Amino acid sequence: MSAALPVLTANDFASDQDIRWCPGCGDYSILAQMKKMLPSLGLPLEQIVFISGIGCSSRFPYYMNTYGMHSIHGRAPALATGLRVARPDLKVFVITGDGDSLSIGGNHFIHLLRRNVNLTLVLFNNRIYGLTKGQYSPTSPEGQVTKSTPMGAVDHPLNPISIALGAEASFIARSVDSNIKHLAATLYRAAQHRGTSVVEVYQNCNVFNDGAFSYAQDKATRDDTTLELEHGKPLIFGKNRDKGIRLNGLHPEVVSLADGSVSHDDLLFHDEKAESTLVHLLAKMRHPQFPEPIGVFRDIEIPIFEDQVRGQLDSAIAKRGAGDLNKLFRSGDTWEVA
Amino acid sequence: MSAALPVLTANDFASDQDIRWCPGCGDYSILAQMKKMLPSLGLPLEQIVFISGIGCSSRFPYYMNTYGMHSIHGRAPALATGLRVARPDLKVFVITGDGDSLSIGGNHFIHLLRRNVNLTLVLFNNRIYGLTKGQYSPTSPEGQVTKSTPMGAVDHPLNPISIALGAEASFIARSVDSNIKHLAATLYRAAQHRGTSVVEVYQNCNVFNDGAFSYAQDKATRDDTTLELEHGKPLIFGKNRDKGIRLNGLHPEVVSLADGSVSHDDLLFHDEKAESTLVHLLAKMRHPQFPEPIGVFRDIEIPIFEDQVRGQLDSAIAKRGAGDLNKLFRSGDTWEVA
Amino acid sequence: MSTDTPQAHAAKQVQVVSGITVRLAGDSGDGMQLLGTQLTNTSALAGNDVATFPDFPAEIRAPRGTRAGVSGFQVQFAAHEVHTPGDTLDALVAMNPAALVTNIGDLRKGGLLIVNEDSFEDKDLKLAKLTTSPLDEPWVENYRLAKVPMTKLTRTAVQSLGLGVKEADRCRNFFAMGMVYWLYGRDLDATLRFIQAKFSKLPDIQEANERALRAGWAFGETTELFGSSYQVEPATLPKGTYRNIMGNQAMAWGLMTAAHLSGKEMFYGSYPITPASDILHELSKYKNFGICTVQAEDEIAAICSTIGAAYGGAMGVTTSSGPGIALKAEAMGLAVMIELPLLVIDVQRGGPSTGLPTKTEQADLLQLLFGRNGEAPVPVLAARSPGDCFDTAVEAWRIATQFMVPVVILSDGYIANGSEPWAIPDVNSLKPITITHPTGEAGEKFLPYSRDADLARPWAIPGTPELMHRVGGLEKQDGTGDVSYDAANHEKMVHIRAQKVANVAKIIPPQEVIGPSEGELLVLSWGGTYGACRTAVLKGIEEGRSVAHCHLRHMNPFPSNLGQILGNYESVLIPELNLGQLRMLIRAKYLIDAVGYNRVQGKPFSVSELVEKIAEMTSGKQNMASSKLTSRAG
Amino acid sequence: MSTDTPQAHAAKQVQVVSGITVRLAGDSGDGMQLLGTQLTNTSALAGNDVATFPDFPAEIRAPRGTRAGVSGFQVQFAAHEVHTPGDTLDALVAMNPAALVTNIGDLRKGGLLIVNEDSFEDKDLKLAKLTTSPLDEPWVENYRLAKVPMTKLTRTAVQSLGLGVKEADRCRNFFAMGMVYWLYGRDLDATLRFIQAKFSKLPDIQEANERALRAGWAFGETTELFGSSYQVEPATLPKGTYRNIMGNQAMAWGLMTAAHLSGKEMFYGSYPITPASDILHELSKYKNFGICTVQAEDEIAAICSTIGAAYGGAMGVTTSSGPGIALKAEAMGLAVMIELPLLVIDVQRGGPSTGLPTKTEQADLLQLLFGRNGEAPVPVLAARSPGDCFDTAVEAWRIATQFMVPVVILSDGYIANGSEPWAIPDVNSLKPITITHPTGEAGEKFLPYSRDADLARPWAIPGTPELMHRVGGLEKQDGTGDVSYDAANHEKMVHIRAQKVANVAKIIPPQEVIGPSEGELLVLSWGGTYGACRTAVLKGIEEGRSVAHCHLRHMNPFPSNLGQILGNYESVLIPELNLGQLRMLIRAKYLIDAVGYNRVQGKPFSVSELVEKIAEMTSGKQNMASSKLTSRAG
Ligand SMILES: Cc1ncc(C[n+]2csc(CCOP(=O)(O)OP(=O)(O)O)c2C)c(N)n1
Ligand SMILES: Cc1ncc(C[n+]2csc(CCOP(=O)(O)OP(=O)(O)O)c2C)c(N)n1
Ligand code: SF4
Ligand code: SF4
Ligand SMILES: [Mg+2]
Ligand SMILES: [Mg+2]
Repeated sequence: MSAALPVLTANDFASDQDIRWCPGCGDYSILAQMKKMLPSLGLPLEQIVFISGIGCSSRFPYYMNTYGMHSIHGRAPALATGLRVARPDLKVFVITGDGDSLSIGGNHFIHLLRRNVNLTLVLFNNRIYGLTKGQYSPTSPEGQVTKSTPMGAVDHPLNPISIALGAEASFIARSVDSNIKHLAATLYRAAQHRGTSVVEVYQNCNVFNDGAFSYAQDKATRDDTTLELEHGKPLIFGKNRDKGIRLNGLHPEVVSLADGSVSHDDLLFHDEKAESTLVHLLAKMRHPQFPEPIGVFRDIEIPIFEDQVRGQLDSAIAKRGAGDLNKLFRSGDTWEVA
Repeated sequence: MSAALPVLTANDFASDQDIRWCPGCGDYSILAQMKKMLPSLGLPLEQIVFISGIGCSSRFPYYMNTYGMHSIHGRAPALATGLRVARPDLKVFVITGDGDSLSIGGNHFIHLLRRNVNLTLVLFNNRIYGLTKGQYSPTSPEGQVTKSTPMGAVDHPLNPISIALGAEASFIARSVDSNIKHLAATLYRAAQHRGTSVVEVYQNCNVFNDGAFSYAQDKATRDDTTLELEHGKPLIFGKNRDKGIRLNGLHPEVVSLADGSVSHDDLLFHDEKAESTLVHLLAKMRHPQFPEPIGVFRDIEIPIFEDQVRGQLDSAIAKRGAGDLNKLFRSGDTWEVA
Repeated sequence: MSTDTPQAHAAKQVQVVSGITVRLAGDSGDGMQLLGTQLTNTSALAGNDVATFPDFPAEIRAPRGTRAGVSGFQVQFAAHEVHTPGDTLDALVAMNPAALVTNIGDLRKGGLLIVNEDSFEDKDLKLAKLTTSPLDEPWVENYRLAKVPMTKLTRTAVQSLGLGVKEADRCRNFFAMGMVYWLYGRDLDATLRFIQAKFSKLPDIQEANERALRAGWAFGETTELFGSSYQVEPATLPKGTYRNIMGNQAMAWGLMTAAHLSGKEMFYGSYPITPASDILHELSKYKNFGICTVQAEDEIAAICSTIGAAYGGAMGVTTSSGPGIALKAEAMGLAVMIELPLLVIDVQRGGPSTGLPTKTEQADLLQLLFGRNGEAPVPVLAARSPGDCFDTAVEAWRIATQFMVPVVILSDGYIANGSEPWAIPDVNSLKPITITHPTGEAGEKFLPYSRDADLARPWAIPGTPELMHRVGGLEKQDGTGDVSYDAANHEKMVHIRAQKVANVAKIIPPQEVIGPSEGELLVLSWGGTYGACRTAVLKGIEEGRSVAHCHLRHMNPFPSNLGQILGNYESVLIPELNLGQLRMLIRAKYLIDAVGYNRVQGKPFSVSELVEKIAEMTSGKQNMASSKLTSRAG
Repeated sequence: MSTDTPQAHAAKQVQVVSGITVRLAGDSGDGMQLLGTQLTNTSALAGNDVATFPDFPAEIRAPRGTRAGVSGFQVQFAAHEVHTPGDTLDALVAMNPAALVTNIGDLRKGGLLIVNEDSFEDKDLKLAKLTTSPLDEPWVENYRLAKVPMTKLTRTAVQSLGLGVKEADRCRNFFAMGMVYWLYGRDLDATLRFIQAKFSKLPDIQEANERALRAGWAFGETTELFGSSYQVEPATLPKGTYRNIMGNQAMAWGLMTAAHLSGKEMFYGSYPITPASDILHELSKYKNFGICTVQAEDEIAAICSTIGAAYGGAMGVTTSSGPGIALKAEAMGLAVMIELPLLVIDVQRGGPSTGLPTKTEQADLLQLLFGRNGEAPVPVLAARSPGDCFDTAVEAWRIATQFMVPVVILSDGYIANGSEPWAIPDVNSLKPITITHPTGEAGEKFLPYSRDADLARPWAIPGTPELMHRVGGLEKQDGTGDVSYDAANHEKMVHIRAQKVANVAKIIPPQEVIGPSEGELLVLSWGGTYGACRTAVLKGIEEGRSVAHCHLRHMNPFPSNLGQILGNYESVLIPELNLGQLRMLIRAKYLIDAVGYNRVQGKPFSVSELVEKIAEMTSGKQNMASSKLTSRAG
């Protein structure tokens, strides 16, 4: 980061490539918000790398005037891990789809999180395989009729937040493609986090799964169907902010704030630093029984992988001195032939 | 299951193969308890299939006088899924290690659980790679010194129970190799479950990771370091059953029952059918801060994959009649050349 | 147009031609694939032989009007046998400027160029990255240009229905279709039936599309734009009931038939990937045929679940394309070791890596033969055309079960999405596939790795009393199947596995050759290049050249008479859509200096380039050639 | 014993012999590997040339005393150059009955057989599945049997230290060692130093082991059991400082040296697998050399993390064995497409599938060459001996960076675990590996797929201003690297990638041949069979046969003079531990009828079988042969 850095704009982040998503695809909005957010990080273009797998969403890096790699299906987290260990000076984003990250790439996703590599992973969840033209994905709801499930999907869908939490991710968030302010703010928060930040974005695939998230996208309904998490604040939602979430034992319940019988203090308060049980409970709040939380579920600071890997190098050098090959080769039993 | 089934004994389940684990390995005990438990299922030998991946633990099928497959590293859940869909009449066990199931096989593990295939998976957790002679595994604690981590492991370990819960497993349990009665009972409960039952077994690798679970294995300490879960009962532990777990908000805390100031009713009660938040909370109780729960964390009934897959075949036949290839080939536009 | 050319431009004149190649090109949203399929079916119903080549963009919906968004569908229909969709176009229908500029290169000089002139406005040109209209370019003179205001005419035709502009304009493609149908004397009935079925729930749209189709026909009849219409007589195909079939569909149906013939349930584990996914989609439809399809979490799980099912006694099938096949390598090795029957189908696409997902190629042959650790041979078959996928699937399963071995089928994107008329077999008359599972006797030791005459081991399935046994990836002791680290045993087992695969040659029908049984040149081909090679060789023979064609289905093992055949020609030419993979195998095995003709452009060979190559390698004097040969053999 | 044989059995007689082959065999708990390593080092320190072959059970700890639990370590040390650990044994030390019966087959008639007679009790026999003691069998007469009560003697030696029986008995192996040292006139010093270092924290154990070692030596000197002791003079090796080195260690050190020579940080992503894991273990030790090792979650993540690091500008290395390499196939294709330097190292083991994890084989060659979808060529190098792993690693990285291409190194279980004296290079005198990363100019369009004279593209790394670019697995447009579906471009890129790999031949040193430069027979070999082939050919030449040896390091591309060399011999014999993989490549490329000598037994060739084969294929009359050759060339 040079001191004399020119101030960048969203446009500076646009590459010269034609964008090849279907008209109306939610991916456009995520791209736009990313470009809008990036200048606020104050990083020059060359310090940023986007790594993706395969899928519609994974074409993202081509559209960014940064370094980037459109890798192979499901493996972006592994590629990014190697890059970050080799180059901890770079800002790395992983772009992935619900199939890319949770079907073929599920294992790398978990291991990325347990290592807590310092990067931001944006999971474009459209609950469908877009690029391969409409098969069900691990986030497709049971019963979903697709090309590969003409009588409906039978597997229980995976919840990306639950999986991330199962792997003890240090930063977990959710946003919605069309909720652009919220999205930009969430991406910004994620980019600020030290460690792996996972952002699930509800993304509309208007060709193969149109309206999968309409409840959370439509301006008319979204205030009642989503709940914006705010650190330290009680869980309140609704167009008139007249509903809240209260804890009953280990169970959340929706309560009305309209008649004043329940006060804010009775409600569950959000705490991004809380032990994971709160996050778990938030992850389990699903539409239509509950409003779905959006925003930052969790943001805790724990050691990052590449710091520790490289830290061991440093402490080895501190302890044993920088390695000397000639010395190493001649250590132990040697003999001379004259 | 024929009516005139001879009553089998543990010995009937032993194959003619020499057992090739290190003397003193915890695997022996798990094998013994499995053999002891199996007759109680009332199934003939030929109805049972053991499928494993690769690892010390994965040699298990060779020692069972049933059908079996020692497959490839990490893939046993996928093999077993295919087998169960093709042959729902068979009783299937998957035998796997911590590396096999959570490192290379992590993705299949999750997907097995979300599908809820009807089988029992026994995860031999020795927190090490045994067969390849002592590298760290995904369950090795941070800082563990192994052949591949001479300065200590740096990744945060995965908790098998948390991962299973993240994938919304319908049956989750834990036991300990040396706690043989508990182990046999837990395996029995798992085998009775309809759906995927996961049993994590703390297993001692006395060669490469001796004593990793000594706190839970030693008769002297185990009553204080483990807590036997009982459905519908309060969480009580300790040699004199004088300690309990109480809920404080969303947090468990250890309380003394010795002075009578806390009554059983104040304690957290175990409920195998509870919403997952309780399971989450139990999974997070780790030694030495907490006693580690053993027994059945969760046992809920949800549809199983192969029932649904095959159910679609049945309902397709019911709706459209059994398929007729000659008819199919002649449907749509055809023409005659005479 | 294969042999004849139009002679005069008198209106309403009908010219009889032996064949026509036409390409419909437009934006991917314009429904070109649908039109193409209709034209194909209608032509087939008219008794022509047909072959097709759909070519669509890699993107789901590339931006409208751009070059990247152009979707094309080519059909050749003829009064004689055709093996390819045709090299050069007799007619091109271009719905917009992007479609015109990206396709005009394939239109023959003097060919008919029909454009929707309403879509050549400035904004359309700009989307196609053009500054001036190509219709104003001098080179347009090379073609017979028909500028048709399709948009306007369609709007007029559907006006009274009160549709919105967008909906009205969507009917344009049927207007174009109507013109094409008039031009080639095609019957509207089948397409009208199709419209009725497809839009039965939207009566307005149905009516509009019907009107557009009829309006197109009427326009063709009325206008002076087209010199003449053309008539293509029915081809004389072998007797039977025919339908049009696509490659992936034929593969799926072949698999279903193999399952039926062997009395097996089919377990199909797959993971979507272009261009193989349609096999998954097709099979998923037929649950009432007892087909279990599982979309696995990845390709590794797909093949592993299939192996699990095979262990249980099911017919296990997995499909993918190159990158996914690479992921299956380790599990294929397991299947080789545990000797279970299984089908692994690779619908090849352009590589390496993600490559060109929607393009065709033949560059996975060596991967399938050798892409596993250790000596892990498997039989490999390659389908040659859409309909041939059916037969190949049945034969592959026959081999897999007789020899207890995983078998590979190679298809490719060209075959998979292409279509051709298919003589529908009577399933009841097909030879059954006989499979026996052993049963056990108490007290007798079961030997899971004992061998029959073919070296196959018994397929003992769980649930069978007394046959309990364990299989796995470690080396097996001969007979018992126990784990064995013994040196001599390992070598023996390696040889048994190799010999078992070699034994397949015993049941492979002798390799056939078309053309002279000895001579100057043998064209040796495999897979989807069949059509182009066959057509080119026939042309060569027609021209009096000493050339023959040998097309392989069996890539491993080779038919046992192949070496003998190769020895009968002075040169061997191996055209492949790769850098010479079969060529390497042939050279290594038979030590002949086979010549390669290799293109790696993501598209099939053109017949003409092969004709040229054949000309280059033959003297053109058949008699001299054969006398030369005699002296060489003497 | 290579050339001489013992002559008389007078006590304390010293016989001078040119070389000795001895194997130490016992239970895997008996520390045979440790003994073997000590004997090797001591012999090397004595100036002998040495080669070793450790052979241990697949199980971690197979049950004590069983045949499955036997662990062996073979050493050949000699006064001349040795290339193999020896075919037949001059002496066998067997610590128990299981070790005796599983190893006796390799002891030459008249060889020395030393057993611990205390471990031939009934329970020991039972564990070895024997009913009677082999020491009572008539065939024992074939050998010079020395029954030594090692357990008792060791207990006596350490008695005064008051150790428990178990601990005392653990010193047995050093007692045996002491005897062996006496027998071959080896110095105790190095081993005493080793014991001191190893047991410095357990003074009692240290003392006990020292005593046992000395007691063994004293026993040898005192007893009448051994006819004589033997003396092996120092070999005349090239001048320099030597150490003993194992293959996996040499590979690790070679990688570290390559990193150093190129001024690169090394990123090493791997997943444990036998027999490659020791490279991971070795590299993990050297964090103060700036080596980042990451044990990934699987082999796919291992190679992918490596590619990510390579994109970032690091030296990326990944290692595995056959099954794990299979899993890396798809990602290797990506590396081919994005053209980054990278090393993929396969330490081969017995296959297919899980196969024989602890045994050696050469059957992954074709997998590494062809096991990827599409045309995805990479350079492939093979190491020939433990020490050669060092040079191969350095050369491979040189190629990878000069040509911007992933490079494969083949090693095998035999090389990986074997050891030999290694002339330690002075790192400062090695040729640097020059790597440049481009820098950018504002306003200039950067072309990430532009080419230098070798066809390498620029290695532009993130963080460099103005060079922002995107890479990926889709086909790239020549120059710009943008995604391109263009037909001609695809073909061009396929050819560029192939030509780039072919260009490597330009910098490969000309292939060398040992023996006559033309003649009857050329033995063409690769990889770990080097030692056996070299020794056999030298023997053939000694016998006056017209035979030469050509050993390949470069499996792809071949050295450019290889074809010419092959043409200089009447026959070519290709010995391989597979079913003929190099043979196929040679036949295909050079159209010569190369003959294979193939064994797939999980173990290296013996020299004698190759000697025999060479004899079979040569006339034994060198002069006649070369005259024949002359006429043939004429
Ligand atoms: C190894 C491999 N398997 C399969 C594919 C085919 N494929 C490409 S993208 C994709 C899934 C895309 O779904 P998702 O990740 O949800 O991304 P989306 O297109 O919906 O954004 C698949 C199966 C591939 N390219 N590579
Ligand atoms: C594809 C592949 N990669 C790696 C290996 C080597 N390998 C065998 S077992 C194993 C790990 C064993 O650890 P775990 O699963 O914990 O089983 P344990 O031996 O501890 O019971 C590894 C890495 C292999 N056999 N196959
Ligand atoms: S298919 Fe769906 S996800 Fe893909 S670009 Fe089109 S709308 Fe977007
Ligand atoms: S290495 Fe460990 S896990 Fe493996 S058999 Fe030995 S003690 Fe058991
Ligand atoms: Mg998706
Ligand atoms: Mg383990």
